[in-house]
Amino acid sequence: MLSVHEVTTAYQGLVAISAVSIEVQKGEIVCVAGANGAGKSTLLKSIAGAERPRSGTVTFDGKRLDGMAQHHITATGIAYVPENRRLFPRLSVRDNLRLGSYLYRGEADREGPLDLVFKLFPRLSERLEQRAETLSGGEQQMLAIGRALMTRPRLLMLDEPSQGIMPKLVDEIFQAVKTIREAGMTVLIVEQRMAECLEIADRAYILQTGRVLMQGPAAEIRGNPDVRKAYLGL
Amino acid sequence: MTALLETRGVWQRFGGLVANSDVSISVGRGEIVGLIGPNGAGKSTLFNLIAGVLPPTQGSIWFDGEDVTKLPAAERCQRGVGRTFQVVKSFETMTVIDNVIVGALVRNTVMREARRKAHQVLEFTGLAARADVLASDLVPAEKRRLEVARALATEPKLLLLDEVLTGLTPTEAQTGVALVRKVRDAGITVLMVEHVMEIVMPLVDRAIVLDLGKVLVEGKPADVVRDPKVISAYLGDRHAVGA
Amino acid sequence: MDKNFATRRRRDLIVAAVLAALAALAPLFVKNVYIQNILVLTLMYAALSQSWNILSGYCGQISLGHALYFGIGAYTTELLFTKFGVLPWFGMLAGGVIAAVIAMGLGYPFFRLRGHYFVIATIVIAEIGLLLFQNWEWAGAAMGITIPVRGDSWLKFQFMRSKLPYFYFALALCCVAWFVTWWLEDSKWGFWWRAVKDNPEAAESLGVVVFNSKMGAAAVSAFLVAVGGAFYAQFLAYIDPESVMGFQFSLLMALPAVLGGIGTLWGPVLGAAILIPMTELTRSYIGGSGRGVDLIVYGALIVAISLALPQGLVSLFSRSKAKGATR
Amino acid sequence: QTSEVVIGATYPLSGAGAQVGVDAQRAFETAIDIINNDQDFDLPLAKGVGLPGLGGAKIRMVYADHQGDPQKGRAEAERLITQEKVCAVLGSYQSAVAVTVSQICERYQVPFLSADNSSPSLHRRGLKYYFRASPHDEMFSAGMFDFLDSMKKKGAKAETLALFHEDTIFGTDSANAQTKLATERGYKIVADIKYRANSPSLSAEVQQLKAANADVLLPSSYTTDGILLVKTMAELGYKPNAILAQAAGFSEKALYDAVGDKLEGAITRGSFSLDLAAKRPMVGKINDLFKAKSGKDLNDNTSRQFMAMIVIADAINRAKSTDGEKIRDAMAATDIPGEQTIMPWKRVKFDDMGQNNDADPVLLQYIGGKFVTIFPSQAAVAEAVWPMK
Amino acid sequence: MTVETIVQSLASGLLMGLLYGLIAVGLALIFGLMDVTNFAHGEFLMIAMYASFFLFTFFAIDPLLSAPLVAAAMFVFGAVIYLLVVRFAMRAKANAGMVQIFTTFGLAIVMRGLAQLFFTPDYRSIPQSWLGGKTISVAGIFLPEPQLVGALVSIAAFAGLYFFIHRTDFGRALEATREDPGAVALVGIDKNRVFAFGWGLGAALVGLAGAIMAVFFYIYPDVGASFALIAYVTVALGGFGSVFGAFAGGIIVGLVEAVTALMLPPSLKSVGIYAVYLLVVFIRPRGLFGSM
Ligand SMILES: Nc1ncnc2c1ncn2[C@@H]1O[C@H](COP(=O)(O)OP(=O)(O)OP(=O)(O)O)[C@@H](O)[C@H]1O
Ligand SMILES: Nc1ncnc2c1ncn2[C@@H]1O[C@H](COP(=O)(O)OP(=O)(O)OP(=O)(O)O)[C@@H](O)[C@H]1O
Ligand SMILES: [Mg+2]
Ligand SMILES: [Mg+2]
Repeated sequence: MLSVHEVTTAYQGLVAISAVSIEVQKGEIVCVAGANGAGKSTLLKSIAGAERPRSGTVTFDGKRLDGMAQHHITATGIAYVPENRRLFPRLSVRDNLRLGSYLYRGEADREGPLDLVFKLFPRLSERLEQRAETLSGGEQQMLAIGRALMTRPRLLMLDEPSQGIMPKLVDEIFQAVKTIREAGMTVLIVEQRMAECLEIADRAYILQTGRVLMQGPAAEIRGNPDVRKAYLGL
Repeated sequence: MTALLETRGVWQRFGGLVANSDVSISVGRGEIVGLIGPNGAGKSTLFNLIAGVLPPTQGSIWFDGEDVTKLPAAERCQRGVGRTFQVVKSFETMTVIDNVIVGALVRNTVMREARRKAHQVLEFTGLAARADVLASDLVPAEKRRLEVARALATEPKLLLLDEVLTGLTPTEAQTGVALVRKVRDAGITVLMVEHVMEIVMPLVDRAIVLDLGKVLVEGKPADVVRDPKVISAYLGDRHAVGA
Repeated sequence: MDKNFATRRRRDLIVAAVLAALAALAPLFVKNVYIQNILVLTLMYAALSQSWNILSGYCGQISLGHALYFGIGAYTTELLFTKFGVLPWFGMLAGGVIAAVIAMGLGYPFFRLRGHYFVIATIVIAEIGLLLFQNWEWAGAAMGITIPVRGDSWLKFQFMRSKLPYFYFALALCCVAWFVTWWLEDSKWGFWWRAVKDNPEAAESLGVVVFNSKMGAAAVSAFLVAVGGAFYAQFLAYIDPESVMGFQFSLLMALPAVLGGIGTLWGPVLGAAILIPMTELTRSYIGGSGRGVDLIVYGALIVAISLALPQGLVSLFSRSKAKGATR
Repeated sequence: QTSEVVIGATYPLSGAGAQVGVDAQRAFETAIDIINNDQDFDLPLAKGVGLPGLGGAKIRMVYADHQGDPQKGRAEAERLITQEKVCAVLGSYQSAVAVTVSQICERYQVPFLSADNSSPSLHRRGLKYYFRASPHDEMFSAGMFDFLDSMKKKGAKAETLALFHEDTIFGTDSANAQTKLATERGYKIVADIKYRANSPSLSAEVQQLKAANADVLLPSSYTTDGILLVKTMAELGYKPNAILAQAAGFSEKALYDAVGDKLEGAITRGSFSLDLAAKRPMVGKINDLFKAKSGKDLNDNTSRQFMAMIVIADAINRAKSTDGEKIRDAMAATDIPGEQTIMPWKRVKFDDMGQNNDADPVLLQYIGGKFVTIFPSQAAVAEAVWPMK
Repeated sequence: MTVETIVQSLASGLLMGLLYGLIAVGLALIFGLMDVTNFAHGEFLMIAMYASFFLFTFFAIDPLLSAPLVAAAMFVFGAVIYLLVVRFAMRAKANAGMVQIFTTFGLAIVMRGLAQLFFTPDYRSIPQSWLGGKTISVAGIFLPEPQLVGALVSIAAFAGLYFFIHRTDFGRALEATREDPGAVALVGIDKNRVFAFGWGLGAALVGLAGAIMAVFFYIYPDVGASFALIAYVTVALGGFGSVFGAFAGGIIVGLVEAVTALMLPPSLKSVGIYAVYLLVVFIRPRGLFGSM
């Protein structure tokens, strides 16, 4: 479904990822892990069009994405939840969610996915009128994922969704990811909490200093002694 | 000797929402105390009250034996309250070292000394290599470390850490944990908010759990994680098994 | 430790000294009074903009009302001189002090305001000042004040024909404003200002008293601008409200810093060096047609520089230097 | 011998006053055409080519834009003198700018001929190189009050006055002169309204005028405010008994194009009257020349600018030199009889302050879409209609 | 001072206030809601007035009729200005505010220069139009028709803008783009399209104001300067982010001006407006109804 081929992206001359290739099949949950600054976020940005790759190709359902404007990429069915969430701070929770369905504003029932969002994060339904900027850290993360779901993506990309989330909810979020997959979406997820993430993921990639260090089925990666030592803290 | 920090019956309301209700906690000198609790429990709000960003709707805050409820944030910093922000607030157009110098100036009015202090802190926090980079060019984890460095440069007696160890791989987190210990060994009291139990629990001397703005439980970490109220409100079942 | 930093500071100082020395020699080569006039104006606007930059560039409180302080400097000096015979040198200091006091007095209410609310408040207060002077009979109202020129005198700081004394004063003022900025940049105040500009809440948490920082910046900035105003009044030997307190001065103080690089040490000087000659030359050499072509050229250049170099002309220099440069 | 004489003129050529500056350029060009070419007018230098005193040298103008700013005016005057080597400077419309421009001319000993500034303070500063051929506001105001006196004598209602003036040098000077004369001659000022130039609205001001309901309204306003004043008066149902304007906007075509229908019978002072063409045909012809360039009739400003050029050229011709001091001396010796001007003046002759006291103002009344001279009697072609319709 | 004078003053002030509102409504969108500083607002008005003037002189279309045409033309003009110039001013990372101020300031100068070049600095006005010079008098109180129509258009324009911002998705997209132009792409919004439309709409509203103004005001290249500052104060007084605030701001400005002129010399009447602005923001730092 998504194929990233030899993508290199740089910030003002500084190469952040070089010749990274990954594949995501329809209906999969794929996890990308790696140390700080390994280039995980950069990889997601390059797919989502937030950064322009210097070279390489990104294909989604046979369509070339690299070079496409970011909002067009969103329209092709890729939702991206960035690390810093990027909510609309002074707009209400309701408006943030509504804007998620902006692409479907012509439709009579444009807010179909809202049920799913409220099912996943009931807290949001209690806070509809609150400004996004006054939500607690965890609530903001819920809203960011919720807003992304409102765009009715076929591929959902999450950058460290568990960051700042309480333990109970971390589990819920990973459960939510499973639910989301069951609802027919594909998920590409960047996580530091590899242990939890690998439990739900089908496959995983490990990045190190801008390159793919390792890849394979989740179970296999989890069993790898190097990984256990370096990334799972075991 | 009295506790370093005490909150006495502190309330904070935002319109109809009660973010802190009747919170009375105390932090002793040289402790590392963990402040945990569900998202939206009011932890960051309590930090804001202690640091003086907001005046509490009701109640008083005592620091180092004095009532500081009415003092503005800058004054509290001068008295020894250092804090980080959960949503990082770096000085984006300044370099890393300059960010830290701002903090160092509280106790070092001579520039040369402030600069030396800032460099020390950067060494201490492992940011020395990034000293001349603009804060805006740091990755999020580094920005959080910068928050810590800046606060440390003010030579606080009490350091409030709001989720500074998130987004780290377990290995990296261990470095962070060591850093916090080092801070405490330097004689600084630490009150920290953190959601990753694997990190907090071994680190803290004591844990306070907030829920719905109230203190739910308080005690040794090992006891707290076993508390059924904490498990149901915060940890979830998995941790109940693990603990 | 920190060699780079110390080297850079020293380098700035040496460059400034060399430039100032070269400038001081300029009159040996530039005999043409028209060009001399442009040089005086360039130096004056460089000084004004450097001063404006302290409050608006470093401390981030964008003021588009600095014409108020300029006018206060001019009026204080000339009212004291024409009404009480006080020498302009004292008037200049008095004007500076009064402006600084007013700036701090206004600071109490103003510094609570943020963003556009603050900018508009500064515009509006300068406009009120203008209207009051326009209607203040004792201060000459619309008729202004004509400064009696009675021959060359350093005491009275007035010179019939030669521009050189004005030139050297403007140069000195420019050097002072630059040096004050240079000095404050690496001081507690300089750091506080930049911190306040970037994030007041964080600054407060680090012991910075945001309000006092702003007050300090406002006082220094207003004082220097008022001295500039006093200079301008002596230079022109005639003042009226519009020609020393008009909105265009507020813009002309901000513009060099913005085009040169706001909140930087060299921005205002660089900006003034390009902008003021450009303003004067376009008007002089294409303004005579009466077709507005000079406006089109002038405006288009401002648009072009703003868009091409949003960080100001200084970014041309810092970019060529090692990347990851400090500022 | 020089084949070319360069004269400088500094005017607002961009910004709010640009219209006057641009019209001034056309007026100067008209005069230069007449001087440089052989034309059959009874004006100094019209016949023959160029300036005979300088071997037929021709005049070339250099214009400088001062944008209404005294500092820029000064810089431009200095540039004209030192760079362009002009031997005389003309200007400058705004009186504030004339202050600094004339100072510079004094320093460089180059004559400044003030074509159209009317502030009385200008010639009283002891400047040797300052000249003004046309009347200043006190003379104009005196003319206006002479007229009022004569109307009163005829039994017309003209007891109470309302002053309406902008908050600039021009407006203030004019109002001061009028206030002084009114007190001296026993008129009662029932409203003295100072307003901010180029205000977006004048309704509050007009209401006060309306409430005062004076016998005569004396506005001192430029075109923009003049248009707005008249429109607002109509909107608020205020029809003054009589309007007696201190020229400025009230002698501009643009104002009458906009609100002429509401100004039937309005009176303005002026230095110029097209009626003179009946007596002095060349006035009509020169007006045609000017109209061909600008599309407008000569008015109060452009006629004075035209004359300034003739006067300065005449002095240079007599000085037989482009030396500033010699031209100054020639200027001081100027004596052009009224018939050799296009103005209703007695003659052009400067007193020791450089002011021409023989420039009599006229009063014009706007009747049937054009101006007719109604005062003083020797120039008048019609009786004043009073009150205005 | 008679009762009649006071009533007339207040009536005139109210009408003038609605007119100030009309002039400010476009700015309320661009500056107030989109948070882009537009120092060329007065020049937009000037262009619109000229458009109205030339449509009248060459095609004898009454300003009232040509208002929609002018608005449409101004829409295109505003969008083009955004796409060609302002868009790039918004890319600045630091000091975006200053870059916007001076880019639009430069633009204002260019527009004045072009107006002088093409239209000459002559003062123009439309002498005869349907409304020009007409006035209604009720019990001795005069209400000029152009201003009355201006007031109605003003109310309609504000109501329209209010509806647009609060009831349409586009309005919400506009606010979101202001909040974080880099983030709207996450929900599939093209920020340039939204902002170009916003600028177009803002300019179209100025177009309406220009058409009404042309009926009774003079026109020349610098005419915008008379209104620019009042328009900024109106928007700020009402509060950034609030359409209703700008509307209320306009009315307050008009009334305050009228009342000040009753009490102080008229040359100081703007001092009243400025003082009220300062007073309001000292008490409420976000203006009367502002949310930002
Ligand atoms: N905006 C930027 N400007 C300059 N360099 C950047 C920028 N963003 C990232 N980098 C650099 O690119 C590299 C990769 O960063 P990236 O954010 O992709 O890492 P990451 O794996 O997501 O790390 P983290 O776990 O901290 O989120 C880092 O070395 C970082 O310094
Ligand atoms: N300024 C405000 N206005 C209104 N509500 C607020 C404001 N600040 C915080 N809140 C609300 O108060 C509650 C407590 O917020 P707080 O940020 O203290 O939570 P927290 O415990 O730090 O949560 P997290 O772990 O997610 O960061 C939240 O429900 C939040 O939405
Ligand atoms: Mg990342
Ligand atoms: Mg928090």
